[in-house]
Amino acid sequence: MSATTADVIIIGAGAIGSAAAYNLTKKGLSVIVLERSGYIGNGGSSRNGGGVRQSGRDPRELPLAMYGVKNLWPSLSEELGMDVEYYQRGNLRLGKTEEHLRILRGLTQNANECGLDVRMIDAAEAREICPYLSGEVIGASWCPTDGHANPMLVTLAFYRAARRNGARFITGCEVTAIQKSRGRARRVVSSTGEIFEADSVVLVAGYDSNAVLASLGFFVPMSPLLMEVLVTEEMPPMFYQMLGTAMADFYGHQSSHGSFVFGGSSGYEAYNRNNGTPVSSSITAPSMCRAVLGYFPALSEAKIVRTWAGWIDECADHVPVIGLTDEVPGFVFGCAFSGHGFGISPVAGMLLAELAAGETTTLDVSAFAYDRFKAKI
Amino acid sequence: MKRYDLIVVGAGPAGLSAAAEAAAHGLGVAVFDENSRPGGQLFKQIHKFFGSKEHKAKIRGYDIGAGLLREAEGLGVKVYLNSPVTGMYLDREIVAETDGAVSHYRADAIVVATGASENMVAFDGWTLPGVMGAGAAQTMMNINRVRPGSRVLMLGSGNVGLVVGYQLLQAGCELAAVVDAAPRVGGYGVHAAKLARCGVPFFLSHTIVKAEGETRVTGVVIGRVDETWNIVPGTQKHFDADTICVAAGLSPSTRLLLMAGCEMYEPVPGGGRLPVCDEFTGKTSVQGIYAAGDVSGIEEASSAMIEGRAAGAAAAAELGYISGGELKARLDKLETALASLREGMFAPKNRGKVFVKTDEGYDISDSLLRNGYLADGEATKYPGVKSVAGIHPVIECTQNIPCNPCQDACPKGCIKVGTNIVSLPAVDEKAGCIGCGMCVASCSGQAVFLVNEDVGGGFATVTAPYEFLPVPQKGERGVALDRSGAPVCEAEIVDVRTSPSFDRTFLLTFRVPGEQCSRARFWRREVRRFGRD
Amino acid sequence: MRLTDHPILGRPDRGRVVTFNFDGGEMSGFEGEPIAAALRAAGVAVHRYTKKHRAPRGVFCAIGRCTDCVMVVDGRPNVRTCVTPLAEGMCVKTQYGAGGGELGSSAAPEAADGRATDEKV
Amino acid sequence: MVVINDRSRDLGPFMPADDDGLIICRCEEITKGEIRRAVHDGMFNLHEVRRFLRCGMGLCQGQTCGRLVRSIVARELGTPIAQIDEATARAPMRPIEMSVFAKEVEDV
Repeated sequence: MSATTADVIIIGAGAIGSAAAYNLTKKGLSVIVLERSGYIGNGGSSRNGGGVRQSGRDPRELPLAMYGVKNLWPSLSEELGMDVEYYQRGNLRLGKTEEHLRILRGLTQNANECGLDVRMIDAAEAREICPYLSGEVIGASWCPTDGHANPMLVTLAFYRAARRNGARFITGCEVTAIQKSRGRARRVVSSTGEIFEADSVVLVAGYDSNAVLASLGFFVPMSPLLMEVLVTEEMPPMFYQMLGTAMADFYGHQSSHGSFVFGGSSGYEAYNRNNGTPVSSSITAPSMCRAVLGYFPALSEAKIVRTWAGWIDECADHVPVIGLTDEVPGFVFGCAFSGHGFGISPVAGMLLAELAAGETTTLDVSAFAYDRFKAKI
Repeated sequence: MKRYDLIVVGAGPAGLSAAAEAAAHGLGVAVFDENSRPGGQLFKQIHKFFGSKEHKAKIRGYDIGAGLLREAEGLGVKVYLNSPVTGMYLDREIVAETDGAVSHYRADAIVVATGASENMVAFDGWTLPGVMGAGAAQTMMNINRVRPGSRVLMLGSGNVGLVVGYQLLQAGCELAAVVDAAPRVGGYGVHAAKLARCGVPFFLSHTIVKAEGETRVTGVVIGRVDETWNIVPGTQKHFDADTICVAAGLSPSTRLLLMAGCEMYEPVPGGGRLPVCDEFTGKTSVQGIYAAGDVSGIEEASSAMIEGRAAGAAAAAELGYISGGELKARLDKLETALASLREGMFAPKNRGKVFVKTDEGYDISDSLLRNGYLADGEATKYPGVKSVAGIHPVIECTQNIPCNPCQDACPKGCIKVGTNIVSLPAVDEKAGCIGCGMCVASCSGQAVFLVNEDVGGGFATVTAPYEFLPVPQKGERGVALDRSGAPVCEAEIVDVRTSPSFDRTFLLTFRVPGEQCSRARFWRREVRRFGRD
Repeated sequence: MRLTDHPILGRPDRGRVVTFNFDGGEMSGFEGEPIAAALRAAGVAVHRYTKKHRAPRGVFCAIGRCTDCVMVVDGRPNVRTCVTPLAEGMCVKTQYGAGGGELGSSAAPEAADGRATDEKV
Repeated sequence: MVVINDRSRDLGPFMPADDDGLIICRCEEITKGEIRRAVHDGMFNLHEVRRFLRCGMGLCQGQTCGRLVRSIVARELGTPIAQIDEATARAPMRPIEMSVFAKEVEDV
């Protein structure tokens, strides 16, 4: 591999880009990863709640999530040589009203139809699983095989392992265009005019993918949603389930370190303004605190030490775009993960690597094809 | 949402000045501070300020703070105490925590005056209880009124280290040493001299090797550093101490400015980011947001107060409360005052430069920079030190620092600084000194003495400023100490003066043998080697 | 360690004397002064022991920034004692690790199932 | 400042040093040696070192150690310190209880 040529170029060094790089290096392929920001995992990869969930997924996405939980997550720390703080302690999705339970039953039924073990439990059983629930909780859905991991460590672990295997990561390198050469996507041009060349190009750049896609004449219908996360001080070990609610007003977990990580919203995420960096809104963290304390009053004295915001690449139909296209051979889509990319990042990395390597994919990705977006009538 | 014309974050010298200035122009102003009392660092600063009259020179920090607070509150400024600002959001919105709840506020302009925080140096044992910031020690003794320890070693010879070191002595602590890895004293020589003549040793080109102790500091080992900052083998020295203070400089507390999206830059690599802003009004790259005081660059509180005024005036103009012409007139006046503080060898623009001569061409004392005191015989090189008959001031002020109260204090015109306040004071031996002592009490650096070289019987008298307890009594016998704190002779107190205009500085006059009058600069009660046989 | 007089600041103007509990023993201090000041006056230097190295820590910045002086106050861990005013009857405890407090000492099933000890790192 | 940073460039072997055991992040008890090793492991800036080791992610949020960590990272990389970005500033400026943050009141 010379300085600017490789078998595969990956644009975007988030969790999925780094996972793809790792998988490609394991296949013996040379990889260059180009990242616009100065940091590995600068986007949603280090700004999410860490859920490794199957429950609550779109049926199209569920096979990916289930494959990952069954085959990849349990051994990920060992595979990558560092602890990524994966906990398979189940997912509690909580309800306080009959209306909530109705929603939970619907989600449970969908999951069951796809073969996932999710069941409705009553308040007593929920409290047995997690004794800190408020008295207002009247029931929950329970998926025992769900869990969570530390997204920052997962991203850095894939990066570290890929780098050790020889993948060349370049940060601070903004890609402005992908160009075809001899009928394939081969050339990647940076803002400083540098040209990188490969046999395949994988684009995993979150919402910003559209700016690069334009150079190939592509557009993915997605919009940036600002989502926020808050982190508490280190708390004594309390519970390690992944948590959510029927109303999706917050989600989160307690980390290895002891801090709680909660994501959530104020309801105005689609309308937040952008001052160039994702800035947290003044009303979201208080809203999340009220939501969390409604379910976990024991956390009322937990001190928040940090909040952060990140953009979600929310797809028009809420599932990602993964795959090849006949229009431009050699080009691989990997974007619009819609805020649930982290839990499937090891799988997505595996699939993108298979696509880039010209292999048959382990799982069917046809549901995520780029050309699925059609006018409604 | 509650809305103010101007919100000021931080009730220190810059913040209160900005608030008072803006309120005087008619703005509705609120100030938020996380502390239970306003004033920022001013209430910890018990020394007299430098500068000139317009900078409130020779007034102690806490009195300046009290005055600013009265002024601001008199103008209707709302001061929110115990109210940390938790964040600054788009369009000049802040969220503040008060009484167990948060509230949202918006302002048409915001002055961020969040000050600075102490830098830390890591060394073996630096996490032990007893190692603390110099500012922490200052807070404990001057605000909480508790001694931080009994025997303290100070790391850092900048003004913070020197001033806090002196305050530790005033609080009754022992100061084991002042240690600095730099080869020269970083702060004002006059501050160093105050410590040295009390017997505090200076170890320049030294740093802490380790703090000793199991559950708290019991001792310190220091060692000399070479040019590459490594410890030279065999140079280690041990001190008994229960406290180590670290005065390693300050970093601007810029987090709110960062959160607001203000453009930043880093003038000194590794020194920390500063907001890109007008160096006078503090106007940042974000519309309506100003930075004033240390958060826009570390300077003295005197400068911070002027920057605060300028920011307050600029906000008033931005919001239409004063015209452009009025703003210009106001700023011109403030700018002149600020410019005079930003002159001299300690000016922000001269940071890191090594001066070997004063503006006037006098050599800077090497001994002062390495040991903290002028060597014997050196003082007479300077224009403030003259040998004349009768009582006269001796001004051991040998660096260009912005300060002139001595000139204003003398009713007889014996002392000339001139219009440039960083000039060295010169004594006019022809003007008739009456020995009133106003110059001695007015000198914020305690560098002025009254000397009468011949009071008869082969004796001389030296009058020195004294700010310790207990105050000696007339007739008490003790020893005179030289500039290094070494005893030079027996000395009897012949006069102790105090006056409201001296502002808690006592003037001790002690009698020494005539030949010692150029060396004796301090008095100590204990009679040791010079006890009567 | 208390300053009873000072050449510049004079005699301190203190609040009323209150009693509080420190690690099971009774102590007194002045109402409204930082908890850390009352402890310092009583000669207490160690506020907590850290989680990893069990190393002692005390007051470091004294302005609420560094969080080294945190203790368990009235059952709440991680209270910054340098900026928290002392009140009558407060219960102040040396903090060990993250403080545990009431939460950690209760028989939480997750804590009991070995989670606390199967930390990988 | 975003600079082009090739993460595969050779930093040379990790050289153990006498002061590797020195605590740098007081809150999370992270040592100088851990930080230096993290750099050799590819963590080329403050953000990644923080995420990798948790240094600067404790109760004080790196307000005490940030400057120290930055200089260690720069030295280990042999990079001018100006090229090592400081940490991002995030709310809240001081730790705040969830119950307090949850309670929004209108000041009148």
